[in-house]
Amino acid sequence: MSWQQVFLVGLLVLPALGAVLALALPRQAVKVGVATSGLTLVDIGVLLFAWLGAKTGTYGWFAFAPIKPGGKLQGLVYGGGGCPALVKTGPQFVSNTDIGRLCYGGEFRVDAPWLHSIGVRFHLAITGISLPLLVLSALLVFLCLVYTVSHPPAGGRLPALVALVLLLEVGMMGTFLAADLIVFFVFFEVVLVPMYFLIGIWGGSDRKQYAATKFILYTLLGSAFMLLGFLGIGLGHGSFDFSALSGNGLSHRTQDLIFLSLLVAFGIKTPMWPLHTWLPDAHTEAPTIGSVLLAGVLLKMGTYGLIVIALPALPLAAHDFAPYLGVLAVIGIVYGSLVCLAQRSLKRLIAFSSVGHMGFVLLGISTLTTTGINGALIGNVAHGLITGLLFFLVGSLKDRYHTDVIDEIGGGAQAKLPYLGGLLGFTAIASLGLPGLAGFWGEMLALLGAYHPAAGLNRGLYLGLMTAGGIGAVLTAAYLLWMLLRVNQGVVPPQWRAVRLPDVSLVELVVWTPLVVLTLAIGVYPRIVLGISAAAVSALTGGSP
Amino acid sequence: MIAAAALIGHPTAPSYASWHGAEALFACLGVMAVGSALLVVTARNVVHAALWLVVTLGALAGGYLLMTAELVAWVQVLIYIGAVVVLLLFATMLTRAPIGKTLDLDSDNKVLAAIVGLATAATLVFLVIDAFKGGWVDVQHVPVGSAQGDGAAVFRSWVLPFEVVSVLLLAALVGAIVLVRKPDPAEDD
Amino acid sequence: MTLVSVTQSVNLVALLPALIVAGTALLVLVADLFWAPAQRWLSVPLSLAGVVVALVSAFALARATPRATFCLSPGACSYVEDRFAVAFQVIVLASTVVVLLLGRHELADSRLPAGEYHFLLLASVVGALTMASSRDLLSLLVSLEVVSLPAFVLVGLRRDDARSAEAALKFFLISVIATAVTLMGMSLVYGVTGSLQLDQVATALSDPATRQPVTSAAIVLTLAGFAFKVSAVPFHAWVPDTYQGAPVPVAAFLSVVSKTAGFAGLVLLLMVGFRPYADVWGPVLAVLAVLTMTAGNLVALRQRHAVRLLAWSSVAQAGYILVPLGVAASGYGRTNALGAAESALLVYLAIYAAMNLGAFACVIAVGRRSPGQLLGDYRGLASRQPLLAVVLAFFLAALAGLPPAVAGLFAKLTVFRAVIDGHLPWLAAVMAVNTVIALYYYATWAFALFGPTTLEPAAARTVPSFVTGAIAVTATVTVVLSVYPEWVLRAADLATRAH
Amino acid sequence: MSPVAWLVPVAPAFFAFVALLLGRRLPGGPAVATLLGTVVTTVVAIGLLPSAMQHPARTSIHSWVYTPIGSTGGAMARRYADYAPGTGGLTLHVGTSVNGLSALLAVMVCVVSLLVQVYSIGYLHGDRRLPSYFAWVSLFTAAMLLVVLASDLFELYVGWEVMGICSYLLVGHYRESRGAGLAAIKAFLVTRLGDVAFLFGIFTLGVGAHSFAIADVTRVSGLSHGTVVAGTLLLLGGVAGKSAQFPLQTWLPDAMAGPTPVSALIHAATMVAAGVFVVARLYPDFAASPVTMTVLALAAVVTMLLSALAALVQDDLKRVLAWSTVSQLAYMTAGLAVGGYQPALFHLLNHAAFKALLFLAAGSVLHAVGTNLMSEMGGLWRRMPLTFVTFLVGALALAGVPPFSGAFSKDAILDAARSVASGSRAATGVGSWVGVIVYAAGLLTVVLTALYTTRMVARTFLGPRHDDAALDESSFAMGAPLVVLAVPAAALGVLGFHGLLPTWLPSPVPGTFGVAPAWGPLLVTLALVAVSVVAVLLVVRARPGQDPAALLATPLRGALESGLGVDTAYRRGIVLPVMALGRSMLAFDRDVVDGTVNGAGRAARWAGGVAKLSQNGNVQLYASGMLIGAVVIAIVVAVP
Amino acid sequence: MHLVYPLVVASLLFGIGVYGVLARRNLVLVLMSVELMLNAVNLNLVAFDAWWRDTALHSGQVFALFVIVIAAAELGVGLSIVLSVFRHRSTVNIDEIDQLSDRDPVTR
Repeated sequence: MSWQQVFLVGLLVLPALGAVLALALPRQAVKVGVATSGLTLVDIGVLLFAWLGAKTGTYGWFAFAPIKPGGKLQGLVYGGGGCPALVKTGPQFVSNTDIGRLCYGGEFRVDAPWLHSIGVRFHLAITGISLPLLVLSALLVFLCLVYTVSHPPAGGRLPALVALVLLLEVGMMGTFLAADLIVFFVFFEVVLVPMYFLIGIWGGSDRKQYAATKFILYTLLGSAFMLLGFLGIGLGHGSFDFSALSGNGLSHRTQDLIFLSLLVAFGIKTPMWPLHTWLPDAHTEAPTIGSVLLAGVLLKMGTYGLIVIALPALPLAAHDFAPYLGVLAVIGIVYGSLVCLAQRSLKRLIAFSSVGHMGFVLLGISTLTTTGINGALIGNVAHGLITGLLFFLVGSLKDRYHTDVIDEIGGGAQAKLPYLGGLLGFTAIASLGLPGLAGFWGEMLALLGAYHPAAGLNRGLYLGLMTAGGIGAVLTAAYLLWMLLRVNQGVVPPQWRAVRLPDVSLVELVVWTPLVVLTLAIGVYPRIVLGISAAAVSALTGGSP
Repeated sequence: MIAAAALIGHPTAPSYASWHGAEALFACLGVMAVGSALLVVTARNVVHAALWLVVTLGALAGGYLLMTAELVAWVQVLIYIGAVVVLLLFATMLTRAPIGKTLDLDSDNKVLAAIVGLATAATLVFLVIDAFKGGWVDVQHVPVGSAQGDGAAVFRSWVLPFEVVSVLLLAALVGAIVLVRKPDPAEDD
Repeated sequence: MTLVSVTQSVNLVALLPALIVAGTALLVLVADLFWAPAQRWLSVPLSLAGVVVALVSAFALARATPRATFCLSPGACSYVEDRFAVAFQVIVLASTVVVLLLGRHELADSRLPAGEYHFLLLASVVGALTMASSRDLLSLLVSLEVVSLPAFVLVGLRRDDARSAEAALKFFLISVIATAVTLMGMSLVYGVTGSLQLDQVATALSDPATRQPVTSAAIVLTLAGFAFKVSAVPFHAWVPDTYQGAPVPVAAFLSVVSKTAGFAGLVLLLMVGFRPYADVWGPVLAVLAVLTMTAGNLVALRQRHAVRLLAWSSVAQAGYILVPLGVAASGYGRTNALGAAESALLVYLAIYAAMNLGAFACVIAVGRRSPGQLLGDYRGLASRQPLLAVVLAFFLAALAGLPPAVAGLFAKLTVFRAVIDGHLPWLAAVMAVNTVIALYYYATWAFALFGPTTLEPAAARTVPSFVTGAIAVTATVTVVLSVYPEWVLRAADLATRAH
Repeated sequence: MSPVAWLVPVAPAFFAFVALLLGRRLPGGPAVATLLGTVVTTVVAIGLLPSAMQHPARTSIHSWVYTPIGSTGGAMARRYADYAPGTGGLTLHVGTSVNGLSALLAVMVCVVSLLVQVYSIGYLHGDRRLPSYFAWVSLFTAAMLLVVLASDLFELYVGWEVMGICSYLLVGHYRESRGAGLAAIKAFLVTRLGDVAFLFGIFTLGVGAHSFAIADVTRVSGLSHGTVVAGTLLLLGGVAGKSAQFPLQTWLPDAMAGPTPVSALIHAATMVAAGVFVVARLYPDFAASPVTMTVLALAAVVTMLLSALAALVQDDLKRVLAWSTVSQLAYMTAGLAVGGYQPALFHLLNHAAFKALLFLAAGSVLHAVGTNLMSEMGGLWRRMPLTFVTFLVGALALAGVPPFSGAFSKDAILDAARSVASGSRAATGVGSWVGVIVYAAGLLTVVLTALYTTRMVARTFLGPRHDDAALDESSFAMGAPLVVLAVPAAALGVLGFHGLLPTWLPSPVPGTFGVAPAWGPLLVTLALVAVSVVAVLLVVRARPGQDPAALLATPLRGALESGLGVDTAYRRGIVLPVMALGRSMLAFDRDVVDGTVNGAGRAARWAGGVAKLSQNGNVQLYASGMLIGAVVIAIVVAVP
Repeated sequence: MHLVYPLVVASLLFGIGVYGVLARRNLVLVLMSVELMLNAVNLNLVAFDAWWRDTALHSGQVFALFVIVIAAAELGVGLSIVLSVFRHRSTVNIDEIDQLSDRDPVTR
């Protein structure tokens, strides 16, 4: 086992170990949680820099100076090794489609036999597409656990909470690491149970069990269809391995059928309109850290799966369904914004805003272009940071005001809580996709992708989608600013004047600062994400625009 | 008609219009069996029903004999008529069922039962006629199912079910006893 | 005519597992007569010993070449101890071990007669064992009866409880009627094929001339008794009432051992005897599977009684297990697809045995505190008996097919895989929706365990050691299969290559 | 200096954050930090001038970083492919480009911003939210400088939008006021609506040119005509939004809810100028699309007349200035549309100077009087002589009275329009009828401008005092910027002579009109101005203390005051329907979309309840079911 | 003899048995009806045995014998169950034995 592999497996082992330890040492549970999730973060950090180092500056974050062409491409995708033929031949490799496939090679990979009888291997790999999401997941879990130090959710039972969050981390890491359909599926499922209990036990109101049940049933429905799709792919390809995903061996009709089931599966998770209604309830009821992880990481699993599995495995169907996906995505954008305009509860508002934001991500994917998918990826990361932060902030507001109904807060939050209000303002502005902050790039690239969709797609339709998406962006700004007006601005209403509300605490500051900084950093310098992902995406799309 | 049967090479069946003696006899037995069976399920008196059952079973035993299944026929008489019906009568007594004529021996399920029963009978009749309408049992040439013949078959070919059935019988014995016996106070350990 | 020529030659080694269990049954029955009341619980270890030895012998047989005995001719044997049979027997025997462990305290609590209880239980197991090895209709039928008949008595063994008797009655009546239907079917099959040997039946059925309405009808009628055993809709209605009325260990036995026997018979009939008619019974099984899982899950949604819930859940699970057999409906007709289907059935059955018994074991453990077995009694179990709550939740997750109990997930996965391989996407979709419905009741139950308690905290009553043992065994098996399901996958693969 | 040009936008941005985070702890307050940043920037910007002036037509580009985002497909330019292997070459590319135009504008922005900040120290003395105020002002400046110096369209867009959000934040500075908040939202949303079109314009041009570098995009030969037309038309959306042109002009008057120095910043040097700047920066593209330019000209005509009329009747001093800004911007866009590249930019510079001056002076008045309403002012010239004098300078420049700056640039624009009207070929290809319309509207607007300017001065500073409360002239911090600004406001007109401007701002497109005073026409406009001024003064004298606008019919006044109802139309036509749609969508989501989900759940439960009915305990029913099942299945399979 | 004669008789008997099982209230009568069904099967088996001239195995007749034995055993256990039920409920009316069901407790 190379050291990279040790670190890679560590991403799963560390939180799992932490979960066990947290249960074994109930008094120190939170500390154990912070420590192990911190170690996991360090772990992925080491891998991140090793990965960047392996790319010797041709790719990655730091390219200030012109670079001579002819750098070794295969080294770019997976830090050494890999399948150069695949990348080199790019467009030619994929015959009648312009979707290629990812290359799963290199040192950042673990491939062990597992279920020989049905051809499943325990195959984990880091790719340019998964790396940003891995880092995001590790970071958010760590921050959530740190947040728990001073803000344990009502409901007690901290050891169980910490263990569940760490279990959640195992699932998230595993999902993004998986390079085998079945392994992916298993980890995808691992996430469900902890989140179910997180919402159901530590949730907010008497509707929490309803929300939790809705969450788990809805997502399980998706998972079941996902499994069917995976089996169809695996049996068609003769292998469940990601590197075999090519569309070979599946008839056009079969591809369509499978894509449809995967679209439902990933669409539910994303969530794609009209499969989104579990989300507002789950978010409204979930404890703060639950909402953060739900929005920050869980939703990304859907779009990630769509990108790394559905597109390469079902290229013909992807072309067939891309316009529908695009239309649903845009409906999600506009619809989410409109609903937000009329929303009374802050948490629900942000939940619906996720529908809109993920709509941009889906729109990016639906263009089947490098640009659009790059946009989807950076949109994923940005949404994770920004909406995660928004949920933190709204959770804190709710802690203080004991309500998240906008009219009950009644405005003046920024006067009452200058720092909290200021952060809310910042984050809302980031969320509306202001250029220079992280949220912009995803939206912009998705729209740019739609301006120039992949060959064979109906350009007229996509121009319409782009326009509608643009209007959605305006509406997004409208509801966020309208929310700020009613929450942050104005004078402090009488009922709150006499109440003393604490402003941002140290722990909160510590937790939120990384998110703010990253939002700014990615906004100013999107290469932080795109530098990692672009080569992989390019390989995936086979050089399609 | 099932083609495989033709391989055995029995003569082509004569038309249904020409009755042989065996057929006439079987027809009588059949009518008797079916008729008394109908009375079994319609009788308003449990004991009468049991007696009609005896008639049915007896008629069937006759039918078995006609088809040269001697052992089966005798076992039918001995076990069924001798043991089973007696057992049923005992049970009737023990459960203090009304011995006399009663009106409420039938449940509310009667109509449904009639429909299902008719459907079952009709389906089966249709199916067997459809499949075996040309079948001819050559009663004269069929080897006799004597005690020796059947016994040999059992011990030569059907030892396994025979052995397993012994477990069954023992279990039935033990089971019947244990159920009827009152709980032993000593078991309250 | 010498004795040798009159009787069949018997290969006793092939019969070893069944013989050992049968011997143990007799031994227990006899020993019980000599034991003082205080010693009667010794039946448990004695039976356990016998079953474990039988299990070992079964494993040993699995390694050897298949043995056939009770042969009419070299090719046509009534009893074949191949890997397929051993696979079912291992499931049966291993499950019996757990059931025996579960019964230890029930004997005292419900004042069951120990000797008879164990004798009947083991007698039923003998039927299950011979079922898997039988290769003719008569033996299958007799085995079926041997499984059922002691079970009637076992169900009714709580003699001071009216519901126990009622449960036994319902079980008995439905069973007898189902058997009669099966017999009608078998008689017609015999009429069509002229044989009771499965191989010869199959040969005869391959003849296109047998393609008659009566043949198809005969085949489906034959399945009735087995469908009853596996509790397939519409032969399922006895299940909830019987499980509820029976002593809980007996319900566990019915839901696993007896059901396994039913599946063994079903698979043998369909895959061996009626294989040429796969296009006929395939759709029937597919529809039955759909009905079974849907009805089971829907009614389970409305249950308040833990055992009844498990009963309906086991109906639903039976539906999932039937699904692979429905693959024959696709008309895809690939031999390897049917083989994969059979393998999937075995995998599901094995994992189902472990997880369902585990759930029953937990229910028994809880039932000692709240015999009412209402789901409300489970609220806040975690605050009283955290470990038990976690384990029960684990088993429920397994039944639902959710991580961390990956075993249950893999059980479903193999079934799905078989269906997709058999090109029946609609069946897979129905099952997918069903898993979601099922999740509702499993999840709400599991969730209640961790909710606030409604019972006032009483002195913690420990779980009896034997029940703990049963839980430990099932949990260990489920966990091991969660980490490395390959073992059971491989075993099922080997088993289905036997024929 | 151009290699360090990146400091120009970065320094104020950096110090904005310093002010925001450390504002209160800095000795001397947050203004120290932002002033430091602005000074640094100003120095660097001025440092850029000499070399830029030497070769004003040459754009020196310095790129720092490239981010691969994808590819435009097809035969793309490989220019940046080296930097983004594997992506096909579509990159985001961050850098600076300096030429005469950008250097000059950068200096203008820096100077105005510097003065506004100095002024704000006095104006906002005692305000509780100084750190954020100065931070946003500084960030605003940085964003505008980024727009000015950007070398890539996306980079430009970043600055463009950041300006939008800064305007939102600054307009909404008085957070307690709901009106300010609404005005801020309106400012942002209206401009954003235009910006979406702007973004799509960027897509069109960038994808068409296979590069988003401005240098590539402005190489028109590489673009198809359709692309250019579509791209520039879309860009116009953003221009109209930012520069408050018809039909997106409505946000600007409301934006007066912000602090007055902010108005000065927005109206003079930053946001509104950005629209005009972009047209100038991408002039090769715009000039290649007569359609776009015609549209621009027509929008400008409507805007200049409508807003001048609106300015005529306002009672709020700042709103008069706001409408006048809109009107003056329309001059610039009209100038650009008819090929008056240099005149328009000349007017941009002049306007920056005199409008900043006017706003700051007006702020000085408001600060002292405590009200925006001219009806409560009057006779202030005695109390605030410095303010009066400087304001008067600005007003004269605005009204176009020589030798003050505005006169020359406005006249140059009219001259260009007249040339087109009289048959000269416009570099932008617009027809001569466009020139006619622009010229006519321009002349009319000259009159209107003179009218409202005179009215404004008269109502504020002349006539009787309303009350005799003691009023003090503004502090040094506020007074000094007025004096400093008065100089360019008065004297920038000289640039029009001696051919300075043509040298500094060479047109990127051949055949544009230059700036050379044409005395004949100048006299005509001068006469118009003089008549107008005198007329107003006469009216004022005849009816002391009364509003000359009262001569207009009341309904007309009302209509003009509200900007001819455009606002109401938007409210009724867009805002209210959208909100109603939102509410109905919410109900739809709850009842239909989620209703389906919950309905499915309820249906399952209901089905379970129905199925449960058969489990009634009667074993005969069970047996019936079983036998029926068996028979039915048998029949089904038996029937072939 | 025509094969269909015994087969038709058996079918009718089976149908009558089915009716009896479903229609009779008294448990003993239900059991009698079950016997009718089983006897119908036996008639089939014997008839087929004769038809196939299954001399070597006598499968049909042997099967019939086993059915008789099984029926007897079942009946023994069945009657003891009936007695057990009777002991608790003092009735053998099948529709009164419905304590175990899915009916809601409220409606009972």
